[in-house]
Amino acid sequence: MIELDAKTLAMLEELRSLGRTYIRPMGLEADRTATPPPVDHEFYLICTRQGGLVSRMIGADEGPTALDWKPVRNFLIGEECAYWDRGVALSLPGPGLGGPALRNTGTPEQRQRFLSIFEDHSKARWGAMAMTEPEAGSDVARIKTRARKQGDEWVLNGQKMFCSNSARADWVVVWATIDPDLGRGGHRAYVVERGTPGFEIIKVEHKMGSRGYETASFVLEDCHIPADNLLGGEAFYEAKKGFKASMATFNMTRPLHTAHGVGMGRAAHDLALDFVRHEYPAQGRRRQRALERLARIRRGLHTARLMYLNAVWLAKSGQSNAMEASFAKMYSPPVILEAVAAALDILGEAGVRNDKMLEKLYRDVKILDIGEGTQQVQRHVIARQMLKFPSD
Amino acid sequence: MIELDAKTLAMLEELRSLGRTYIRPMGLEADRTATPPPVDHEFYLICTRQGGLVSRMIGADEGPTALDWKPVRNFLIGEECAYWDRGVALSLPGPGLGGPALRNTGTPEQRQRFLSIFEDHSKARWGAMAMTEPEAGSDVARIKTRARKQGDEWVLNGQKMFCSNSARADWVVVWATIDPDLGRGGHRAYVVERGTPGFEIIKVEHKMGSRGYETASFVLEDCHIPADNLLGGEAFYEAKKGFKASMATFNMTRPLHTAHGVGMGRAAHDLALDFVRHEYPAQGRRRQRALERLARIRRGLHTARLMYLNAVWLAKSGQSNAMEASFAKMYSPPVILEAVAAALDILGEAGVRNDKMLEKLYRDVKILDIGEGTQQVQRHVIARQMLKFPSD
Amino acid sequence: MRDFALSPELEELRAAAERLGHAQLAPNVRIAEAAGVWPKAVLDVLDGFPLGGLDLAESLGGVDAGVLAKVVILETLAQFDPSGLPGADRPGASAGALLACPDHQLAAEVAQSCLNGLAQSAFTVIDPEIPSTQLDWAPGWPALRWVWAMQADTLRLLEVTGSVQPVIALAFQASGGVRVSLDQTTERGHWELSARTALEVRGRARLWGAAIGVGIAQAALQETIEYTLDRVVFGKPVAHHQGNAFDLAYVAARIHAARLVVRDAAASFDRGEPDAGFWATQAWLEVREAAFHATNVGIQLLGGHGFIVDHLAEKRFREARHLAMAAGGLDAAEFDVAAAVLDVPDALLASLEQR
Amino acid sequence: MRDFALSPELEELRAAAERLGHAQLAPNVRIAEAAGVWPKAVLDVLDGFPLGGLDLAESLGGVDAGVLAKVVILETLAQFDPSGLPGADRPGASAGALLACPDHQLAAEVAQSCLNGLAQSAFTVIDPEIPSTQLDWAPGWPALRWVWAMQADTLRLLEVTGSVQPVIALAFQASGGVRVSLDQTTERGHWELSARTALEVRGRARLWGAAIGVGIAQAALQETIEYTLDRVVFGKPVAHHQGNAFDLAYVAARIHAARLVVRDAAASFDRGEPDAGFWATQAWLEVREAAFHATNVGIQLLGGHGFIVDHLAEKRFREARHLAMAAGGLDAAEFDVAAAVLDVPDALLASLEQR
Repeated sequence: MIELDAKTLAMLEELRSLGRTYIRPMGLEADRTATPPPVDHEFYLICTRQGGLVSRMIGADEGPTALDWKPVRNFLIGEECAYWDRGVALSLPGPGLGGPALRNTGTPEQRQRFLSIFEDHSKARWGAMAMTEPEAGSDVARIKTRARKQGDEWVLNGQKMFCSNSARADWVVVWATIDPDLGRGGHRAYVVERGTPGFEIIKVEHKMGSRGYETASFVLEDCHIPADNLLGGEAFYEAKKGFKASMATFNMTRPLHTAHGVGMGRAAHDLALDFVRHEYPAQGRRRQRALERLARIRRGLHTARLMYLNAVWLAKSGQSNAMEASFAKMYSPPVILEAVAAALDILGEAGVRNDKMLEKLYRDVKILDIGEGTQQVQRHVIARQMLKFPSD
Repeated sequence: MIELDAKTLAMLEELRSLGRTYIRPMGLEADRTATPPPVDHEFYLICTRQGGLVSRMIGADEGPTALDWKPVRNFLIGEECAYWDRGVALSLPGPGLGGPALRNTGTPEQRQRFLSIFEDHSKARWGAMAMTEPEAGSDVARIKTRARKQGDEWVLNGQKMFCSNSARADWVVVWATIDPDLGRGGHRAYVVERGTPGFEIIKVEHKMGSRGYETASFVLEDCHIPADNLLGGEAFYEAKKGFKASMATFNMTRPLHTAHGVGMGRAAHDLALDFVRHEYPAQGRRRQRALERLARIRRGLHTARLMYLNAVWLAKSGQSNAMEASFAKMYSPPVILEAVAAALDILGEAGVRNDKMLEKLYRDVKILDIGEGTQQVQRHVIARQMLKFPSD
Repeated sequence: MRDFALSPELEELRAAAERLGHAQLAPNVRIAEAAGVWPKAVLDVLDGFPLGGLDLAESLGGVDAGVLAKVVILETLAQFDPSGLPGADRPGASAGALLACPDHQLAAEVAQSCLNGLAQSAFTVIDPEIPSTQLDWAPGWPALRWVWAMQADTLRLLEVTGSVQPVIALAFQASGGVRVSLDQTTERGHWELSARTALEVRGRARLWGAAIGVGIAQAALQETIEYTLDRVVFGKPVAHHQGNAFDLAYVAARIHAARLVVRDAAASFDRGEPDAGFWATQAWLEVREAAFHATNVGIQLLGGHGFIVDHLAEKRFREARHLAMAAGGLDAAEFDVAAAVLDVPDALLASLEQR
Repeated sequence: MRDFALSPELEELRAAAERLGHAQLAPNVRIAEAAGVWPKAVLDVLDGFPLGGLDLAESLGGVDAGVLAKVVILETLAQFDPSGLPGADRPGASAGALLACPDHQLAAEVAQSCLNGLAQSAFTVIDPEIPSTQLDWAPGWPALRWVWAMQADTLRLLEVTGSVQPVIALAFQASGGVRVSLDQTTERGHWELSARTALEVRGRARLWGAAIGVGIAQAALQETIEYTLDRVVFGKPVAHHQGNAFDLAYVAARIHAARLVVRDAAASFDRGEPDAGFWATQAWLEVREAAFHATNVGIQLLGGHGFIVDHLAEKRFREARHLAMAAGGLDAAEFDVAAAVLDVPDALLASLEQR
C-alpha cells in the first residue's frame, strides 16, 4: 500500500465529493451536448473562490523544482480528477500548460503580469498554450507560424489547432518561428492576449470523446503584440539557454498523462465491478471470467501507477526521468484502453448503451495515446536514447 | 469442409502411416541427440525406392507453372509432413530448394545433369541451395561470395551459412556476385558439386529445435567449377531476364512455409487435446479454459490454412500472389507460436518436460518466423507494394 | 480445392453495391448519422434488391442468393457507411433465427413484415447465468416489432406490444437505436433447437456483424493509407516511417485473413455443412480483433485528427466496438466455440478421421 | 510516497552479485548447461551469503535481509545465467512455504538441510481439478528431499523416500532437473492455511520466478541491442530501422514495468502487507508476458543467429517459457488473482475507502 499524508488524504476526500457532485455530471452533460461546460459554470467559480482549486490541487502553481511531497500529491490528485472526468479536469480554471512555461522562462515582469490575474478569486480565468498546427503535430520542428519584429512590436501570422481552452483563455502562449530555416533554434514563445486584433478563434472541434474541455483552432493574422510579450525576453534566447532545454530537465507532463489514464481506468474498473456486484450471480463461468478480467484490469492500473510514481520519484530525487516518463507514456494508454474494453466485455450487449457511462469512457480514453506525444513519438524518444540513434 | 480428391486422400493416408512409424520418431531421436538422421537411414531409402516419396509428394519435381490439382496437393502434403516432424520433412531426399532453381532457369543440359541423379532409386540423394552469408541474411543484396571467370572456369570465394542439407548434398546451388557494385544485377547462381576442391563444410549448427535436418556452413576457397555450372548459362543473364524475376512470378515457398506452420500447430493441438481427454475431468473451470484455448488454436490454424490455400489458389488462377503470400508468411508464425504456447498452458507444469513432446514443438516452431524471410521482411514487402515505398 | 473466386453474378452485384456506396452513402455519412436514418434514395435501392431477402429462402419471400452473397454485399456497403445497415437490412442478423424457426408460417409473417419495410426484427443472446430483462440496443427503423431471443438453445420470438425507448449508443446512429424492456413484449412462440441448429442461428447472426466489421476495417485501412501517404512528418510521409508502415502491413494482413474466414464460413452455410455455425463464430472472433486493430491504428496514425469528427476514423473505431458486443458479446461466442470444439472435425482431414 | 531507491547495503550486495556474475557465470554459461551444474566457485560464494537464507527469518537460519533483497539478487544473477539458480537457491521458491508452515521445528529442519547444501526443496501447486500424481520438474542438486505441495489452501510437506528420475526439460539444465512420482514420497505433515496465507505462499513462489524472469528479459534486451547495433542491413544497423527500434522500445518499457511491479510486491512482503501474495501473483503475470516479449524479440531480431546455440537468445527464450509454467502455471495464477480481486483494496486509496 502507498502511505499518504493527512493533507493529501483530505484533499482526495474533498475531491471525491466534488467529483461526484460536479465533475462527473459536468462531464456527462458535456458529452451529451458535445459542448464543454460554460465559462460561468458554478463549479468553476467554486474552484476559483476556494483560492483556486486547480492551483491548489492540480499543481499549476508548481515548478518542477519544488520536489517535496507536493508534486507527488499533485499526480494523485490528477489521477482522482480524471477518475471523475478527465475532460472537465482539463477545463478547470488556471493558467494550464501556459503556467509552467511562464514560471520557468517568463521574466519577473511577465510572471507578475500574466499570473497575478489568477489571484483574483471572483472570476474564473484561463491561460493556454498553443504549439500544434495543421501541418505540424508530432513534428513540432515544422511549425510555420511566423513572428517578425516590427519596431516595438512582434507581428504574428499563422494558424494553431488542437489548443485546449484557448477559446476561453485570457492569454495563450503561442509558439512561432522567426525563421523556419533555423529549425528549433528559430522557435520563440509569445504571450498573446485575448482581444488582440488579428487573434481569432475559428473552430471548436467536435470530438469523439473527452468533450469536457474545449479544443480549438485559431488564426493569427497580422497580430501585433508588444515586444514585452516575447516569453523570457530577448536576453533569454540570446543566452541560448533554449526554452525547450529549460523545460525538459524533468518531464512531468508525461507522468501526469499516465496518472490521468490510471484515473480513467479506475473509473471503468469501478463501473464494471458495480455491474458484477449487481447483475452477476454468485457463481458461474461468466462470473469467473469477469473476475479474471477485473484482476487483469487491476494489474494494468497498478503497473501504470507505479510507472508514473517512479517517473515522479526520479525527478524528486534529482535524477533524469526522460526515459521512464516515456516508458509510462508509451506503455499505459494501450493498457488503459484494454482495461476499458475488458470492462465493456463484462457488460456484454449492455455495454453499447450511452447511459452505461462505460461507453463514454471508451470514447474518451483513446486520446491518451495521442496527446502529449503519441506512442510512436515515445518509442522514438526511447529508441533515440537507448539505441544511440543518429540525431534528427 | 475442403473436398479432397481420392488420390490426395490416399497420399495423406499413406503419409500418416509413414509419419507415425518413421517421421515423428526420427524427429524425436534427432532432437534428443541433436543430430539429424544419418544419410543412410532406412526411411530415406524407402522414400527413394518408392520412386521418390519426396519428389512424388512434396512437390520437388513441380514447377510453379503446373497449376492443376497437384500443387494444392503438395501443400496439403507439406502440412501433413510437418505435422509429424517438419525438421525430418525438410531432410527428405531430393533436390530441395535447388530443384525449382534448376527447373526454372537451368539449361536443358543442366537439368539433365543435376536432376537425373534423382531417378536412381537405389540411393538417397540431396540437392541444396545456399544464399545466406554471415553478413547477409535478410539483406541478400549484401552477399559477398565472389565469382570470377578464369578461362573455362569460374572461381568462387566466400562463405555460406544456414544452408539446409548442404553437408549431405550432391550439389549446392550457390549464389555469388560477379561485382558487388552491381547489387542484385551482379548476382549469379552456380551449381557446386560435392568433392569440388575448395568446397568445404566447416560447421553443422547446433540449434534450439528443428534438429531433424542439418543446417550447415561451408566455405569456398578458390573453388574452381566448370563454366557450364553457371545456372542458366551466360545467355540467361545477358538477356537480363533476371533469375529473381523468373522465380518470383508466383510465390510458392511462403505459402508452403505457412502450410508447415499449420501442420506443426495441428500437432500441438492434438497433443493438448489428448491431454484434455485423458487428464482433465469432465467439467470444471480448468476444462472450460482448456476448451476455450483449443478453440482459439483451431481458429488460428483454420485462418492460416485459408491464407496459404488462397495464395496457392491465386497462383493456380494465374493471378499475382506476392502480397497474399507475404500476408500468410507474416501472419501465421506468431499465431502458430501462440497456439503451441496455449497448448503448453493446457499441460501446465507438466509442459516443461521433454518427454511431453510439446516442449520440443515450442523449440521447433520459432524458426517459422525467421526462415524464408522474417516477418520484418514480409512487412517490408507488403508495405512496399501497399504504400508505394520508394524502391530500395 | 476451395474456390476463392466470386461468381460473375455476385461480382456484378458487388460492383453495383460499390457504385451505390460511392454515389449515395459516402457523401452523406455524417448527415445520415445526425438524421438517424440513411438517405431515402439508398433505401429505395436496397429495398428493391431486396437486401434483407438476399439470404432468405424463397419460401420466406427471399431471393435465396446465399449467405456468401449477403456477406459480400454487407462488406461492400459497410466500406462506405455501415451506420444504417442494421436498419436497412431486415431481418438482417435474425435471418438465421427465421430460417431455423420450426413454425414456418410465423417465420414467413415476420419475414414479410420486414421485407415490406413495415417492421424491424432484432436478435439477441441472453446468457442463462445473467438473464437480462431487456434488449439493450436494436435498430429503431422501421418500428421494432420482432425480437428473437436465444437463451441457451431455446429460441423465443417476442412481439413488441408496449413501448420502446430511443437510446444513444456507441455507434450505428443512422439506424436510430432503441431499447426495449422484455416486459413490453408478448411471446409468440418458443422452440427448443438442437445444439447444432442453435449454434447455426447464433453463428449466422455473428457472421452478419463480422461481414460489416470487415468492411469497416477495410475502409479504415484505406483512409489511413491515404492520409499517411499525404501527410509529411520528419521529412517523409507518415506511412513511409517504417514503424508505421509495419503497423499498416500487419493491419492489412489481418483484414485479409478476416475476409477469408468470413467468406469461408458463409460458403459453409451455403453448402449446408454441419459446422457452419462454429466457423461463423470463429470468423466473428477473428473479425473482432482485426477490426479493432484496423480502426485503432486508424485513429493512432491520424493523431489528433483521428479523434475529431472531420474524419471517419473515430466513427469506425466506435462501430467496430459496437459490433464486438453484439449477439451476447465475447463470452457467448467463446463459450460457443469451446462447447463445440471437441465435436467439430478438422475442415481438411475430416474424411480421413472418419475412417 | 513509495521509495524506489535501494538501500546502500542492498546496492552493495547487488554490485557484488554483478561482479560474480560477470567473472564466473557469464563465461561458463554453456559449460554449466552441459555439466548440469553451476561452477563450484560460484556455489561457494552463494552458499556463503547464503543466497538461500537471504529472505529467510533468522529463526530458520536465514539472514532475514528481506524479499526485496532476494528479488534484486535473483534478477542480477539471472542476467548472467539463471540456469543454475533453482539448484543454488535453496529453499528458493519454497521459502514462503517454510515461513508459513505452522510446524516451526519441521520448517527449521528443512531450512537447515537446504542451507547446509545437503538437500533440495521444491514447491508445486496441484490443481484440485487435475490432481497430478507427480512433480514434473525440480532442481536435481543437491538431492531433492523436500516437496512442498499446495492443493487449494492445504500445504503438504512430502519427503522423498523413494527414487527420482532425471528429466530433460525446456530449460534450467544447469540445475540438473529431476521428476518424482508422489508415491515415492512420505508425507511429513499437512496444514490447512488461511486463504490469505496460502496466497502468500504461492505468490512468493511466483515472485521468485518473476525476479529471475526480469533478469532474463533484461539480458535478452541487452544482447539484442548490442547485436542489432553491430549488424548492418540495408545500409544501417538493424536497430536503427524504425520498425525494429520501435519493438525494442516496447520491450524496454515492458521490462521496466515488470521490474517495478516485482520490486513493489517484494517490498509489500517486507512491510507485512496483507495483499502481498495477490500483488506478487500479479507481478508474475506481468513478468510472464514481458519476458516472453523480450526473449521472442531477442530471437527475432537476431534472425537465424537467434536460433542457434552460438548465442544465448535461444536459451533465454526457453527459460522464460519454463518459468511461465511454474507454480501451477497460468491458470493457477489467474484463478488466484480472480478469487482475491474483490477483497483487495486499491493500493493507493485503501485508507479512503475504509472510512
